[in-house]
Amino acid sequence: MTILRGVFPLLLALVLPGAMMAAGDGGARVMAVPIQPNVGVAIDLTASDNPNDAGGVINLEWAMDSGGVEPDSIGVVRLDPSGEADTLAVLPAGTVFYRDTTAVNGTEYTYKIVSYLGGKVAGVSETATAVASAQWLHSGRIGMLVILSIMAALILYYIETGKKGKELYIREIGGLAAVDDAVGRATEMGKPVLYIPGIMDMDDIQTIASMVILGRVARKTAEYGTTLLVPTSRSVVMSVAQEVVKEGYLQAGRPDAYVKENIQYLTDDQFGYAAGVDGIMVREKPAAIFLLGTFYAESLILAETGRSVGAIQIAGTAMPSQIPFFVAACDYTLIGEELFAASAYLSREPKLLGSLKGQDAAKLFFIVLIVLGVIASTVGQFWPPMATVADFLRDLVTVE
Amino acid sequence: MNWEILGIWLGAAVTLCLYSFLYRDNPFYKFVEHLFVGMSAGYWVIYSIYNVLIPNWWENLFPADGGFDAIWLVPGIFAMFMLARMVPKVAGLSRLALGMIVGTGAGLNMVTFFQSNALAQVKGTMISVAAGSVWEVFSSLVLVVGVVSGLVYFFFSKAHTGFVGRTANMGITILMVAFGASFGYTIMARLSLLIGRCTFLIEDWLPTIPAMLGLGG
Amino acid sequence: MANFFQKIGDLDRRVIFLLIALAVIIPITTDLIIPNIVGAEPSRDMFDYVDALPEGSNVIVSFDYDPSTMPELQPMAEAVVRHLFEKNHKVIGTALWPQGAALGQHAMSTLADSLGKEQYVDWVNLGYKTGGAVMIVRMGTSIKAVFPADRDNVPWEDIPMLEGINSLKDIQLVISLSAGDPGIIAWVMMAGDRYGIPIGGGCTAVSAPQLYTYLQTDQMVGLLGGLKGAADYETLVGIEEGPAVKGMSPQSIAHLVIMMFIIIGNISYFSRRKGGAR
Amino acid sequence: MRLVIPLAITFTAGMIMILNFFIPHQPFAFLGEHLQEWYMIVASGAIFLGTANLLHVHVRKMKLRLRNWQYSPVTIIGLVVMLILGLIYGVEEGKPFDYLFMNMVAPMGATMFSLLAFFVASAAFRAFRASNWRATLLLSSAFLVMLGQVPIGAMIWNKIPLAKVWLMAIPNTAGQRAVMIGAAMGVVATSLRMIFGIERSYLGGAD
Repeated sequence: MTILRGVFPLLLALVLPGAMMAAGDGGARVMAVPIQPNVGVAIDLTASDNPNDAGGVINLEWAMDSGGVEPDSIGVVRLDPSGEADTLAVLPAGTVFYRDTTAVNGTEYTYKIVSYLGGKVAGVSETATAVASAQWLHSGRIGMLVILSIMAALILYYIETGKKGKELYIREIGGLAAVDDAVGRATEMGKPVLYIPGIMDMDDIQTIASMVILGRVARKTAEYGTTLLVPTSRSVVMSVAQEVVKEGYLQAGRPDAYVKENIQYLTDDQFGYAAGVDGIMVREKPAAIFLLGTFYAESLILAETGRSVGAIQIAGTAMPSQIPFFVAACDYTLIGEELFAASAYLSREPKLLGSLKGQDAAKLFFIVLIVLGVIASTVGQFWPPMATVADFLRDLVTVE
Repeated sequence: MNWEILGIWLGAAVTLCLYSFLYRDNPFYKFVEHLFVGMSAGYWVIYSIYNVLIPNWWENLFPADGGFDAIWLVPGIFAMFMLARMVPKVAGLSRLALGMIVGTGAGLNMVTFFQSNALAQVKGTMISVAAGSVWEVFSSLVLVVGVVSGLVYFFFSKAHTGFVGRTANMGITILMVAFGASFGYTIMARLSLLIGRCTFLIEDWLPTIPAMLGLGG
Repeated sequence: MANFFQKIGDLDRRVIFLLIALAVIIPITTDLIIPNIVGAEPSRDMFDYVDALPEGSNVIVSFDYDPSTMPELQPMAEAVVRHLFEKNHKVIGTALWPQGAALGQHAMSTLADSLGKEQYVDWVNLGYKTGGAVMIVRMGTSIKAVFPADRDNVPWEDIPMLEGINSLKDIQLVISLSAGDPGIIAWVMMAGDRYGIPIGGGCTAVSAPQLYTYLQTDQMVGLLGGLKGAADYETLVGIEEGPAVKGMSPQSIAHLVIMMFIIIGNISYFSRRKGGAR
Repeated sequence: MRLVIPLAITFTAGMIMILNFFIPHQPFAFLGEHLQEWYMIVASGAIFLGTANLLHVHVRKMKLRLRNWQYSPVTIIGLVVMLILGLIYGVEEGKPFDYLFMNMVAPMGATMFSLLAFFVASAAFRAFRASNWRATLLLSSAFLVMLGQVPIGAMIWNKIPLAKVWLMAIPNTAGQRAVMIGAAMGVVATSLRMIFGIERSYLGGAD
């Protein structure tokens, strides 16, 4: 490859004096030159800037002329403005696409495809030129930007109204109404509360939501004087959980009751963590278990073991594949979005309730969008103009 | 010493010890559970060093062709902030690292969830409900009504009474059917895992027992 | 008796564990085979479609998987290729996954040997090409442009069975055995929706639910989902003790055990309610 | 006041990640890509925090002779052995670290995973009771799908496998989509609250 790079401009200059000159002459189109009469050459070569990137990339596409002898391989040759040629790649015959990722933004390059036969250049395609550039807005994501902006505006607007003290309603959420009871029960029985924040790290929004709920639960256990155990599967989550629980105990006026060692890291390993938590369950026999966060296959391993020690279990996750197992094995399950509503529900803070109202408005927007899309698609089957509307709506929600 | 057979025995031993948990908690399970936690924790530390810290950080900080890329000091400093938690005096610095982790995660999650969990699903639901046979029309209707009523179930700021209540009820109904189906469907994959372990014990481990006895006797 | 049913609702779960273990261990140790029964399901649709193709049809079988999903997909590959050979169709192997080409080669060459089929006359393995969906679109206008030679570098022109095949339009059926992306979805969207080529396929159990929607909209002629799909095809082709049918035996028994427990649980629940002992 | 800088960092990092998605131009492309990698490095570096905690908890357990302290050395030895073997011999195939991973850690993981086969059975037995109409629906659709998964379904009625396909393709898809769209709204709202510093309890106390 490196040898080719060095040798090739020379080779090209030898066999293609005409082409080199033509390029230098001011971009006159060069006809495809089959040097050996019968070899297949690339035709319809196009070069274009790769869209929606930070530049530096030019896409080349071509077709192979199917008449004639199949070349052994083909090469992509780039000429920079000074006319210096560079073989970017040698590709197997039959390739019809190449991406030049070494272009400099703003420089006009000329490309051609050469066909090799028996180690020699046997044919050359027409040339094509392109300039790489960077874009300021991703054209395939404008629809999403618009919708996301609307949603964000709605949510932030309702948070503001919430702050201003407008009375906001929130419906009953079974699993959350039971939090007090669960902690109370553990207190009566003199057994600990076990809080499992899922197996993902702090960058996961479900873990973040779980940490917020943990703060509320910690305050309750502090008030009731019950032990709270938090085994985690991530170091950062452990750190955050320690902070959050400490703060909860502080707010409840019981900073002395906070035991740092009760919030411990086990292992990053999914099933190693499950084994460890199962062990804690059967040995500590918690009376209440919270499983809130992101869970994968370990969900049922934990929930069934928790069930077997007789704990009251409150689970919640937005992982659609794991919800069925929590529904089957736990007393209460927060389904999907209910997990994210928990902090608002438990704290009744106006700004958080406002955020919930904003989420509802956003869902209403989507419902309207779906209904419109369905109507347009259905009517569009019989009345073409409506099909255009349906296509427009689908384009709007398409993200590249 | 035959390392391969020893490996099979190690694997079989830990497998059987872990399965003993199904009967009840016992010293064998406790032993292997503690071993599992320790070994896997060690595994992930080594994994992080060799698969992230060295290639993604160290080799960027000190590129192979010599030199020093100062910008890669930034993550190093943030990681130090995180580890500062171990020293009570400067533990507060870890908040800076946490801010970065949570911010990056929040921004990234927001766009990816919005793209693949919201928009892609909305798009998939924008279908014609008048195409094909009566059965297909019915199916399409169930799909659309299911998605919409399911979303209504998640309304928090409206009391679930009247029309909203009836729709939300329909939503939770569809959700229950979906959860049941998903549960029933997954059983097969879970059984496959057990079949895999049993096959290991029966076909890989059991045949080595005579050999071990032969060696011993 | 009623008392028995009331009590059994609180059955120690270790009894269930024991029965599940036995349900799995006994078929493995005794090579027990539970006969497979194929209902009116997508695997039968797929079999019927292949069966009804006129003799000598050109069928692309795309091996879009790798060794990690072999337990589910390799039995499908073998059953499908056997069926195609037996019906004297021409089998054109392709692969959207790099390692699929070798797995396909293994299935096709072994079966060809035992059924007396000849390479380049009855079957060819064009091998792997990168590009996924883009490659399929290109095949819509010229297959040869994508595969100038087969996996062993034999030029297209020198392969007799490919004479007269130019684009996907000359293909009567595409069967994609798919472990993910790129796979069936790419074939359905590009070859199926764009060029109207009938698409069938096989996939892992995990990805089947997502593909079932294509059956509802008739974008696929049939689908083999997971081990059961593979076992169905083995049964329909007449392979009696195929790997998939064998693998289904512990599954069948264990499923039966679980269903039996669900029924017992409910009988117990209702007899308790009747007895007022809630 | 101590929270101002962390919150500013959260805001900046969050906005960079969002803008990076919509603006391909520099510097957002550069910042976005790097931030993700930096996050990975910081999170990986933090693993020492967890390891130190694990050691601390078990050493303390042994010192105070807490219940089951006899097993703590097992965890510590397992951890130390893996660390030493990994650091000394490397992680290549055939090395002691890889040997212990392949023959102990991996089988332990696979075995824990396979416990699910037992737990789905016990959960199904206990939970699938027709106590009310919703539970009845849950139970019936699970039962029907299970029947459709194995030959006995087709033996009872040859359309049962089709019913499975329909349940998975239509109601299951509808349910999953509703959950996913709803959850996405929760994620967007929670992320916004994080980025704009409206929710800050994860940073612990101190205002």
